[in-house]
Amino acid sequence: GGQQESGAAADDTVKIGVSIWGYTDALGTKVYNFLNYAADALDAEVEFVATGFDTEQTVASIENLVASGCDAIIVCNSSDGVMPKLIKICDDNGVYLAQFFRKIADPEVLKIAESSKYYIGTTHEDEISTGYNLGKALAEKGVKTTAIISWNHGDATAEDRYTGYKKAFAESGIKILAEQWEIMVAEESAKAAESFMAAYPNLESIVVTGGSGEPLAGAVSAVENRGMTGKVQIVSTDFIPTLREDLASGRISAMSGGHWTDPFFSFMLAYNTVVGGYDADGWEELLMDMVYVSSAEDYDNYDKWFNGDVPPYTTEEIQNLAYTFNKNHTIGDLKAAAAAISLEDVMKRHAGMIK
Amino acid sequence: MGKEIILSLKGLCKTFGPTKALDDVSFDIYRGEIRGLIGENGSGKSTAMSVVTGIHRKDGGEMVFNGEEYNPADLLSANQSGISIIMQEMNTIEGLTVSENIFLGHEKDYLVFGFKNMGMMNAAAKKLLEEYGLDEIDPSLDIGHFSFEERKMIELVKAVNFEPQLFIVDETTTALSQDGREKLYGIMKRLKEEGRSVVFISHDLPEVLQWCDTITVLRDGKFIDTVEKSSVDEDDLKRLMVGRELGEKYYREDYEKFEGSEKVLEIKSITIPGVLHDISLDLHRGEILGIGGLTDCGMHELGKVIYGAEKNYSGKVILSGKNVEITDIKQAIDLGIGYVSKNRDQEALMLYSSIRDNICLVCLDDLERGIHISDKTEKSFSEEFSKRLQVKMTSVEQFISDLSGGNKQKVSVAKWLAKGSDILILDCPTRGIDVKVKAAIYELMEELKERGKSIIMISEELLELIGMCDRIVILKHGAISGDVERKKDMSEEELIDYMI
Amino acid sequence: MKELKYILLLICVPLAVYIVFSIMQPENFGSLNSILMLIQQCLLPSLAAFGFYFIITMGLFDFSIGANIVLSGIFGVMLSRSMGYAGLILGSLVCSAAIGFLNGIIYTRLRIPSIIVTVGLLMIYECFGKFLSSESVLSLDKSYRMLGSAPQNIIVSAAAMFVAIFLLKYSRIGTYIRAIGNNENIARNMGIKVDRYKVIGFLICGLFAGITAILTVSYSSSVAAQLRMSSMDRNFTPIMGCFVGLALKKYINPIIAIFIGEFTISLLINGLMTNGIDSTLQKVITGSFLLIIVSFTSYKNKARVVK
Amino acid sequence: MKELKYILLLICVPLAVYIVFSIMQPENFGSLNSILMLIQQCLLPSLAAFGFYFIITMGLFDFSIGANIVLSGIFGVMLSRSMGYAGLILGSLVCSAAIGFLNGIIYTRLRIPSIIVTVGLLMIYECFGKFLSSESVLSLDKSYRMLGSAPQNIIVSAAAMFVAIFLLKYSRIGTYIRAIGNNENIARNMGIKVDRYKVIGFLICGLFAGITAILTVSYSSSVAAQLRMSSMDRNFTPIMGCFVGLALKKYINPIIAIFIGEFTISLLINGLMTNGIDSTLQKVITGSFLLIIVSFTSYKNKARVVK
Ligand SMILES: Nc1ncnc2c1ncn2[C@@H]1O[C@H](COP(=O)(O)OP(=O)(O)OP(=O)(O)O)[C@@H](O)[C@H]1O
Ligand SMILES: Nc1ncnc2c1ncn2[C@@H]1O[C@H](COP(=O)(O)OP(=O)(O)OP(=O)(O)O)[C@@H](O)[C@H]1O
Ligand SMILES: [Mg+2]
Ligand SMILES: [Mg+2]
Repeated sequence: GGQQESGAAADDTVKIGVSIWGYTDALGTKVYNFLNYAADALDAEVEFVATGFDTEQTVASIENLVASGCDAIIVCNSSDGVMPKLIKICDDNGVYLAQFFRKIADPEVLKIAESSKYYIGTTHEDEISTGYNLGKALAEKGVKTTAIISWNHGDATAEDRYTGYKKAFAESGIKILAEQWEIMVAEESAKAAESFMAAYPNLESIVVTGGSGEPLAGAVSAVENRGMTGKVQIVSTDFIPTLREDLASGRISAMSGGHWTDPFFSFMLAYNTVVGGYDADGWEELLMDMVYVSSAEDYDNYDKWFNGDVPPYTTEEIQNLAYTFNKNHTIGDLKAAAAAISLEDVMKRHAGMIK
Repeated sequence: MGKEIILSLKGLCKTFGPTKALDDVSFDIYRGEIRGLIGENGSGKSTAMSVVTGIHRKDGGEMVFNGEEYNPADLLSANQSGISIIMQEMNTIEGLTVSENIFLGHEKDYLVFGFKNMGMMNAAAKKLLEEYGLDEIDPSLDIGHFSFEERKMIELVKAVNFEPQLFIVDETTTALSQDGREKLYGIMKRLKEEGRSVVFISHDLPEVLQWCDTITVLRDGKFIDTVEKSSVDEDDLKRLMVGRELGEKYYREDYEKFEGSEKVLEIKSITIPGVLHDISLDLHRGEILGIGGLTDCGMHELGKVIYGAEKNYSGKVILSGKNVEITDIKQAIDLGIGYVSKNRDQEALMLYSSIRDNICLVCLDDLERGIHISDKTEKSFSEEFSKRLQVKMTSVEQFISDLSGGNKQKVSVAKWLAKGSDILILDCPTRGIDVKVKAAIYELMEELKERGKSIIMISEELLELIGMCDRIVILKHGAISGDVERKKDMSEEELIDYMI
Repeated sequence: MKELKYILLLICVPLAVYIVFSIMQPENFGSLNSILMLIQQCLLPSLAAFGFYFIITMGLFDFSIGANIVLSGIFGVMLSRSMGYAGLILGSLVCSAAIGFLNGIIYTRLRIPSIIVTVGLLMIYECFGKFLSSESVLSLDKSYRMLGSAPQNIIVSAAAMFVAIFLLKYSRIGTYIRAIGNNENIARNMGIKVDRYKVIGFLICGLFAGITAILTVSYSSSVAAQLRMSSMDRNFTPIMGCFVGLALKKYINPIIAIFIGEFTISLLINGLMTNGIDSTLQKVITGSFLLIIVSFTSYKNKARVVK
Repeated sequence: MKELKYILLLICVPLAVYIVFSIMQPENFGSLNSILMLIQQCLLPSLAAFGFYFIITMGLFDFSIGANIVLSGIFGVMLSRSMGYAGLILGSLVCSAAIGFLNGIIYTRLRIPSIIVTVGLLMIYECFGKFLSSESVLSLDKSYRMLGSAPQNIIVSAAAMFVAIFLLKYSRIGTYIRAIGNNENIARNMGIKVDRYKVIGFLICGLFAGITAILTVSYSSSVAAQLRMSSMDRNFTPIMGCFVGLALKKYINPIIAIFIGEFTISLLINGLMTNGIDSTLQKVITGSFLLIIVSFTSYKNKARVVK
């Protein structure tokens, strides 16, 4: 690739643009802080632009980041369909582009991405495995029936998790009694859960596939209001503030989440490509798994090792993943690091650093 | 006159819900005549003519125009058949230019490759307007720039422009100044001379007698008679309209000089730049004060100032007893001032609301118990007052929109009776109202006077001012030009001198 | 008897919906228990609709109800943390009243169509909610959720319904608001301070949204900020209910009509859900169903307040 | 000269916005290049606004424009796969015209307020889009994206603008639509087929949404179904532009005013973005800015078509 003339040489600081839905919400803030921490560690610059997941805004954000002199951009794109446009802008301007929290599902779009010189890859979670693991967790608790509350049909993440759950349920002989999609807010979810319980007295569990915590809270509340806590078990994804208490009291049985380090790996991918550490011609898919918790103790550990004063990757560890500091570093190392990240991984690496 | 029939109505019927607006109406109109069409309010005149012009569809009967069965789908097709109308209400559209209004529905004459050629249209409109002496109207301007009267004249030009065989004028003259009326009469005369026909609807019987050749009378949706002008006088017409002898009494019959009792209202140096100039007047207890003049002399605005509905004026309106200045409507109402607007439908009555709601709206203070307003009280309260004014209605729950003009007017007045206002401002209280309702309103005014209420009567009709008022003030160009006391032998001429 | 016809309609439509689904799903639909549940579920949109009715009667619109519910809910939950029930209730009500008042003031001052004002402001309210709730989901402490379940929620709603009926029919405010809806100019000529009563209308609308917010957060025990106009979605069911009320106002008390309308919607959605109908399709069916009902009952004349 | 004042306003406000941001961000804002980009960005909402203006002039509302853009876009992209440009263009236009027509027919038949009809129908259109595009995102083949970039997009938009001006001012349709907007009853009395012209208005509105759809999918090279009223978000900028047009219609051609209004909005958003303002806040600022502009220019009289 032509990384040398694309800006890194012009002035010595590498500048990475981040096109994100927003960076004032809980998840966005974590990403914002951690990427700034990483940029400090590497003496790089980082610029955020919020898009609100709006397609036209996403396009505009890339145009703007390019204009403000970024060497590479990482984007949480609103949809697959916008990618060809983003790739074109980046190709035209010689700026690298990586995704985070996303993968390209559409085969046509994928073809375009593959043929682009400046598209360098993505980091995303294995969502099928998320659903599958949580489904299995339910089976382990002896559940025989379930109902599913989910958000949009057609949303790749929701569909993948759904697929994973179905696979686990099929293997374990769990019967899906009902499902309701397009639930985004708490009281809609509470209504659905209530209706499920009213219609199916033999309901033993409810799956909330996701949706940033609100649907989960509604379902938990409905189950609690009916005095069914523990009798109707709940599993879901995306950690919520009250998770510890919910796990302790049995309102929630198992949960996956804590994957906010995802953009960090895309950031490193972009950084290393800009500084010439990786071969820019191809593209890379970095897979990472979520953190699973099914007890208050699990959650305490997560809180301690991920959210404490020491971030999941320290300055030295970050520098060790950067070609500028470690000429032996390869893309294989980064991929391994992404795949490895988990509660156990952090506990091992940081043993002794945290009381 | 060769009596060739141009339009023949046979057994025409039309009902609006429970109202039989037209009940088996049959009469003929002849070529080359001016036909008067009279009748009480709600007798079906407008309805008959709107059926003829396609605005409403008839329920039964038939029409023959120029010897052929005639059944217009809408106004446009009536125009095309050769019938045009100036309607009672305003019928020009703001937001369109004068020329767009004039040629509305007839654009195809001005389309060039699908483009509306505005230049051509404006020129044609200009020419037309000049023909009728309306040189000062620029046809490319939005019609909203022009006054009610100018807009009526534009409508007139538009209606005559189709070279109609039959031209209908529905109660337009009350909206026009003397000058405008003369133009209208001129046009009617010209059309007649060209062998066309005119239907002229008016409540002003002398006017009807002066201009019409024959006169058709409707009553309660039924055809009563068609008479030759030469064979009747005003009283005959009244009798035909009402269906019985009218009592002798019409206007007040007392002519004693009004003894200045206590002052109730002082109007001090009211000025609205360009409209009113330094008007000062006093109103006394039990007095009927008349204010007259030409339509645009400022008298209507003066009424609004007194009622607190006008904001941009200098000077003061002071309620003498309490010595407070009136500055807004709510305060005026609370202090016992009532106002019957000249524009009933636009300013006084909620059309799509019941009689009860309309009457009770201003009287909530009296109906409220704590913060509660009971249904029953409202109902009996509104019934009491609508019955006192003999409103013709099915119940107080009937919507105002279903009442005829005269009955609407009664509700408009009943409201203030119910409120118990001490001072009533009546702006053209008998506008477009038939003789019977007129008499009732005059009677009510007298009764109120006797009970010590004070009335400011604003009117364009000099005869009723002379007939009813203790004192008449004439405005001219916004200033007081005449001030006369009640006397027996006052003549219209005397007042007209002050007006112009 | 026209009245009778419409009253029958209001009874028969929900009954028909009930019977159809009961036949289709005799086991899982329509137990007494679940009817009770449905009644509780339809309280929330009904309450919002009661308030909205005061606005729509004047021919105005308020699209910020959803955002009001969210923001007031967030405010209430946050205050409940320090002040318990008082914080929850007062917090929500004060916030919702403030929003209603602001809507009214800005509408009457700027003289821009109410649709535009409230859509503009709803974005601001949504953002405000976001700023307030830095955490993604705020949950209401367990000890303050009493109002979310029967019979408390039913009692609160019944009281609110009573207040709405009283205000609308038997108070000066209601009379004036109806007069303004009929003809603003005439109302003004009759000495009604039109702008003041418009503000009052918005205030009432806001307060009912506040009550809705309290019950909503108590019911679902949590609330989260919504952005990019997604709070609009919450307006739809209340608006639909209002149109049922408007359509029938000549024949029966609109507040009661609204409640029955909302109940029918809940019944329908629940039935569709129990029958495993896709949620997208559910919305389509509900939407069409309501359009049809409203158009049947709609009283077709010039008196319509909304074009 | 009132005209002059308003024309000056229309020139000065964008200029002021430009100058302010140029001073704040001399390096990243306002190059000739980026102005050109902005002009292109504001074409999309302008086109939608042109069509919407025909509706709002009659005092009606169409909230389904966003859903129309999405559905027509989906339709066009799908047809482009078999029929190339012809499929894209005809597919979008036919679909959008059908939607406009349906809106109009249902509105005039059912006699329910247009807001409700279009909100109800937009849900159906959204769902329909979802059914059509079983894949989550449809992307437009690279070889059919010509209309998305300059100068083609500018040419198409200029042509559409010309058509809008012509229809509104120099055609019978425009005259009748304006007449209906000013006084429906008189227009009816004058023999104008009011319902027919309302349908035509909706049809025109739909067609402009179709043109917007073509340019939108060509610009962003893809389209995805939107659900739960999220397509409403797309209505906001066009509606705002329309209000600028309405506010100024007495003084300058409303279509031109709309375009300048939309350009100013784009300028503002871009400036805010360059200054690192959060996108939510961007909307708030833009919204407030427009409310203020509209309220300043709003011509305060009874002739307002929308309450
Ligand atoms: N559109 C309508 N809907 C319902 N009732 C109507 C309508 N138009 C007229 N009416 C009723 O039909 C009757 C006849 O009305 P019409 O307008 O023909 O009377 P008119 O003779 O013109 O009276 P006026 O002298 O007051 O103008 C009245 O009772 C009136 O209330
Ligand atoms: N239900 C109704 N719907 C529409 N218009 C109606 C209705 N009822 C009455 N009208 C209108 O009122 C008129 C009938 O009343 P009428 O002719 O008595 O009016 P009016 O006000 O007395 O006229 P004027 O006072 O100018 O002589 C009709 O011409 C019609 O336009
Ligand atoms: Mg008449
Ligand atoms: Mg009349």
